[in-house]
Amino acid sequence: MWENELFFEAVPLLLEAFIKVTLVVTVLGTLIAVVLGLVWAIAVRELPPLLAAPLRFLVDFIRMTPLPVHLLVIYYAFNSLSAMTVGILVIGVHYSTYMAESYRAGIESIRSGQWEAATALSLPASRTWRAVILPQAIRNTLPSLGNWAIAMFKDTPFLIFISVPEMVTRAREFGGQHFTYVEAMTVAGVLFLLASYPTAVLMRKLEKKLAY
Amino acid sequence: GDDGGGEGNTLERAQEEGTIKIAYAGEIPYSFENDEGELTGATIAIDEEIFKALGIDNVEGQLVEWDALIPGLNKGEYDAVSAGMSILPDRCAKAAFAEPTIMYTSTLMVAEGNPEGLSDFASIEGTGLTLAVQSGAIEQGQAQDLGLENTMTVNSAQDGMDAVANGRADAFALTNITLSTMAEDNPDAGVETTDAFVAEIDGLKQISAGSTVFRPEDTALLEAYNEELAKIVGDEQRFVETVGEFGFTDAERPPEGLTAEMLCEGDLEAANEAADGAGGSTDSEDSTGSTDSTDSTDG
Amino acid sequence: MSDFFSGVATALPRLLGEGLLATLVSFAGGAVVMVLVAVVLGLVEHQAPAWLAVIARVIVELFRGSSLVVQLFFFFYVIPTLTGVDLGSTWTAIIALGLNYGAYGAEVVRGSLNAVPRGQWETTTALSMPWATKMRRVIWPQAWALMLPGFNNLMVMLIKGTAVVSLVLLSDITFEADQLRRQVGLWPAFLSALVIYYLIALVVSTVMRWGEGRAQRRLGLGDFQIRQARRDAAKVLAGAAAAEAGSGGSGARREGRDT
Amino acid sequence: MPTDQNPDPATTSHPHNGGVPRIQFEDVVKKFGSTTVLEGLNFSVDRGERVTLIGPSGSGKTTILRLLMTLEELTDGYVWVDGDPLTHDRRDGKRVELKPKQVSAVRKRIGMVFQQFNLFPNMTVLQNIIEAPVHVLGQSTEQARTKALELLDRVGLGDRGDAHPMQLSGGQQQRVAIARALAMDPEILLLDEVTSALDPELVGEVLGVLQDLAATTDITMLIVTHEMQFAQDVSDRVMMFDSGHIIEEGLPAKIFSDPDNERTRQFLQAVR
Amino acid sequence: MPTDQNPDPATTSHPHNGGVPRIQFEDVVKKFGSTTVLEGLNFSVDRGERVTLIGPSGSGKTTILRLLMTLEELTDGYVWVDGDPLTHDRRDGKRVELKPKQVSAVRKRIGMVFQQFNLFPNMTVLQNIIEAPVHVLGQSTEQARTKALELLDRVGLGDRGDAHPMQLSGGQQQRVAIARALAMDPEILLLDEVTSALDPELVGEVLGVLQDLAATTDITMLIVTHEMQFAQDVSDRVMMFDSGHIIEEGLPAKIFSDPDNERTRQFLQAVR
Ligand SMILES: Nc1ncnc2c1ncn2[C@@H]1O[C@H](COP(=O)(O)OP(=O)(O)OP(=O)(O)O)[C@@H](O)[C@H]1O
Ligand SMILES: Nc1ncnc2c1ncn2[C@@H]1O[C@H](COP(=O)(O)OP(=O)(O)OP(=O)(O)O)[C@@H](O)[C@H]1O
Ligand SMILES: [Mg+2]
Ligand SMILES: [Mg+2]
Repeated sequence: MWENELFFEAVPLLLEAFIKVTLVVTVLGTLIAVVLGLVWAIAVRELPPLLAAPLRFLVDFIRMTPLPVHLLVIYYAFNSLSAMTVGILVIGVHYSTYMAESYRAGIESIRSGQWEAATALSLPASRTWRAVILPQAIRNTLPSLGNWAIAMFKDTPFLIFISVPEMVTRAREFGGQHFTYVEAMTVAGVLFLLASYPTAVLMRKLEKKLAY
Repeated sequence: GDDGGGEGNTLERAQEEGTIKIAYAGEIPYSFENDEGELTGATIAIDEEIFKALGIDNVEGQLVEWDALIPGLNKGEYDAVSAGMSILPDRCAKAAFAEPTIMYTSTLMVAEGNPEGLSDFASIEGTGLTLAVQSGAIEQGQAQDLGLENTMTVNSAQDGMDAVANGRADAFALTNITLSTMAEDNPDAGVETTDAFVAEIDGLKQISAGSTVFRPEDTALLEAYNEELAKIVGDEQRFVETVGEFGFTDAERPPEGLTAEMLCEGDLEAANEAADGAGGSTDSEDSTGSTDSTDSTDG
Repeated sequence: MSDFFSGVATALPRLLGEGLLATLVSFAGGAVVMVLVAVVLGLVEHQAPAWLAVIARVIVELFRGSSLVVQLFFFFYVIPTLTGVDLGSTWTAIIALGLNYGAYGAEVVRGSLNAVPRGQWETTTALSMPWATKMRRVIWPQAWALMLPGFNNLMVMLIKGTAVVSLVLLSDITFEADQLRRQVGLWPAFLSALVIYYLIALVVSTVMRWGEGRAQRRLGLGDFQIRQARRDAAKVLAGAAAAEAGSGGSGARREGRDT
Repeated sequence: MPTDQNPDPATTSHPHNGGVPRIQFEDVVKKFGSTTVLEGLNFSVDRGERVTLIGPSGSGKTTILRLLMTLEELTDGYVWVDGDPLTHDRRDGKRVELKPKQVSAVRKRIGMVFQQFNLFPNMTVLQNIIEAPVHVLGQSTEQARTKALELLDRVGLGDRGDAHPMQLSGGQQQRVAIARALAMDPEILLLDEVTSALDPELVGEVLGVLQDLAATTDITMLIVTHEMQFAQDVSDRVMMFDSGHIIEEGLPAKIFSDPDNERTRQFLQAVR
Repeated sequence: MPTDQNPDPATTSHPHNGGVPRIQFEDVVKKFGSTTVLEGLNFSVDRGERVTLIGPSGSGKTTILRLLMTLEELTDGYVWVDGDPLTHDRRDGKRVELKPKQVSAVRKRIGMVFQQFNLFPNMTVLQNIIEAPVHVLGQSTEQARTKALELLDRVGLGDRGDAHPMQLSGGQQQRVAIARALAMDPEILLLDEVTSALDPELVGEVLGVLQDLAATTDITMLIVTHEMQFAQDVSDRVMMFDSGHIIEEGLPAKIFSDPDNERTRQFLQAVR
């Protein structure tokens, strides 16, 4: 049933996949999501309604449909991209739609008094965004962004659908070669827990620290 | 899902119900679903014929990722794997293989016109070209044993062809029948296949044959199956009648004397002998050590 | 273009047949388990004695800390091998989805209990209400209104989560679409699938919002509080609830125990 | 400190005789983490007495009411209600925590009205009022309802029983909250800045109700308020707090017009 | 209505001569959705005048200030500042909306202090004050800083320039907010219940600063407050509102001691 040998064999293998693929995807995907998310949030607010409406629909559509389908579509539609590239792009864009929501909430959480004070001082819109709203909004948003990054990290196994060799894909391969998933999947699960729990605790600390 | 692994009485149960559930890997021309949504293919055709003879008229299929075929079999999701799985020592340790059903040769799928002039594994060695292999297929292990550097793993034959077609890989190694059929079926894909070859490692032909897989405890089912199988494999005409429509010929018919046991034990010498007929001989004395590892990453 | 539509026409029956069935069964079953798990774990975390709350917390962290895909494999292959308990494909999908999102849901429940104003907890103490009366009559109706937006988000996540159940051998919409890709082409197969998913999510979300509105009107909540609740829900989903528990929740929690 | 009355309550539980104070704080200590808010506080309140607590922000007034309502845990010391222990009893000279059931029995004699009203938003006004009588005291719905309508009349809202709290003005909500507290027939009523959250215009109606209550019942009241006129009108005694200590106490007329303590004088000037 | 002054401002734009009122509301209509809050309101305020707006909750006082600050959109009518149109101009008898640039030019003459202070929490006190002078008026940082320190001195916070708003008490925050408004050198200052969010103890310090301001400058002030003593001390004129109409106006001494209108009398009684 349980073979220690297989367990110890799987550890370095999956650790390597974890560092070389899972982490890389998470970091690059987060970068994409953080930037695109802010773009969506501001664009939907500032664009004229005729442009904002379709953009909002697109963002909502992506957010409300499954990641595996997005991965498959983009993977097959753009042959020249490697599976890894597709994985990073798609997961980044997918999570940017969540982060856009976080940014939006962060912006909305700024009390109307702040906008009104800016108007009362006749600050121009650009200055209001840059000096008053965004510094507060991003501060409010950071913990949420961090938590989405953790969520993305836990969704990297979805890349199994396009065979990006991240940790769980490798675990399944390893299991396939040894005709049992017990040890490999245990290792994968434990590695996830080891990585995500401390990060989540850190995020909570950060959140407390950032609260005004 | 059904009840767990069972107590080895699967044959009885299947005969009673008239139905058996098998897993297939969706590989043309072995076992796949056609455009009408019917389960078909060479191994399916053989199995259906055998099961019918055993009084099991209905064969239900479940498409399963290659890696998951044997784990799923052992946890009782289905009763047999009909995917033309190669008989390999590692696998025999975990599951029960029927006697050889079809012989395998390998081929390389390459871009149209074979720009790199590839012919077999040896022609790739040292070139740095990217070779696609299918996860869990025997070519994956062979490529590894040969120390080929740039390999990428794909999940299905379709993915492998796509990889070659769009340049993600320079070649894709898989069984000859599979790839030849695919190349024929997709004349616009811009791919072709090389001549079939049998990989040679340490001077020994890596003879391989595929068969249907059962759970180790289902000995009754296995024996009954083998009995019926022998009637088909032992009869050239019947064999070709059964699998001919899928592009198989007498060349894929297992030679008399080749047994699952030989392949399970990794006794390539015996296999080589059986394949070459009574007089065939091989030059290597102790090859078992290297061939054991054909399909695994470990030693 | 006509190729596209004839492709869609070929694909739809299969997507809407077996595929949709597997997706909906996973979703509906998962949703029921999710809500049950969320309510039980959330209540235990918020109200039970410390040792029990810690156990609930550990369960929540286990499921939130690892990945749904890992959990699916675990329930499907590992647990049967180690324990002999085999749930089969459909139940595995339902249980794994339900536990995974239920763990997030527990945070929604806990966060909502925390968000019930402290004054409400204190008033129940001032009126000497026993625990059951307090929860049933005062706290839960208010917390329920606050947690619905969170459950709405989770339902949509759950629908999307069902797209991985082919890993435990269910032929859901995603699986069927991937099969159909070879037959009808990439776009007809996958666009149809995406639209189906979108419509399911839309319907579920609309129903949930209707429920939200009803619950909130019952409390006489204004738009502001509803927006607030939505925002809290999103935050909770992203795993941020714990921080609030430390500050706002402690008072309410102590309240909860001493009666 | 002028108020250190300390009539050693040595026996476990007094009979409810007239000589025992309604409320007695004995050596009460309250800490929040490392900050000490009350440090050995002693005072008592007689039956039917109305006592107003004044003092600067943070001086501990609210904390005292919350301790009585068992909304905060006593760090040390004792609180006696009619001679009965509230949360901790002295047995053989040792401080023993009481069981929740015992606490609840004594607590039922105490009602509280909060600054933020805290009506239950998921119930109508009437349901708010009958909730506790029915589910805590075990009265029949009919009985509780009759009483509730009486009380609503008394606070001038006889016709609003079916309204939802959110449909009422702040002043009306607070009057319902008073009725709700009274529905439990408390012997003691705690009022913590009950008009601070109201628009200035609405303060009067709430104070009116309370003045009426003071005039027509003999409920013991502990009042925290910034409404000095009201405090003067209604209370028998004023206690001035600073940093958790009683720095001056006496008749309202005296304290408000001619306090002895310099700090009291400053405070009253600032608040006016 | 006693105040229907209506000196037809027929020309497009007046020169800034002394005869033109500082602020003039002409037939101002303001609706929120279907509820009409102001319905053809007319009044004007002279240069240097201090006018206090009183009236029950919901009577439209805040709305008037917000319209002047362009925080709400005018539904109909005109607002003139020194004879210049604020958001809408009359051209050939037609009502024309102005461009944001034009609005901004007039709005710069108006400053506002809010009930909730609304300091920018991400900036220090000093940054709060110099933000607008630097980025709106184009002053150099040095220049704005010198001025800001002067203003901070004036509101009694000369040493708190590097503090963050959250480190200050409510009263201090409100004083910073006053300094911030003054840094723009406004001709008109709008004050909307600037002490309502403060603890009673802190009200005095803020009113003190405003009294000083009234005594030493000639800024035109529009004040909404519940502090009647302050209103009486500081204002030249009091306008009593009810449901968006001016129901009485006059000298504070008169209005507060002997109002003509019954509604005013009631209101003042309730508030006291
Ligand atoms: N839950 C708490 N945690 C920590 N400190 C607290 C808590 N509640 C009260 N305090 C502190 O206890 C002290 C007394 O608070 P309390 O609320 O009793 O004052 P108060 O006299 O009612 O003041 P106010 O007039 O502002 O209501 C204050 O210093 C306060 O900061
Ligand atoms: N944004 C808004 N949307 C809808 N109605 C509004 C809005 N702002 C104000 N009102 C309504 O306009 C009316 C006047 O409000 P306003 O705030 O001007 O009153 P006020 O005299 O300042 O009252 P208070 O003394 O309570 O501040 C009220 O009935 C209010 O409900
Ligand atoms: Mg207090
Ligand atoms: Mg107002």
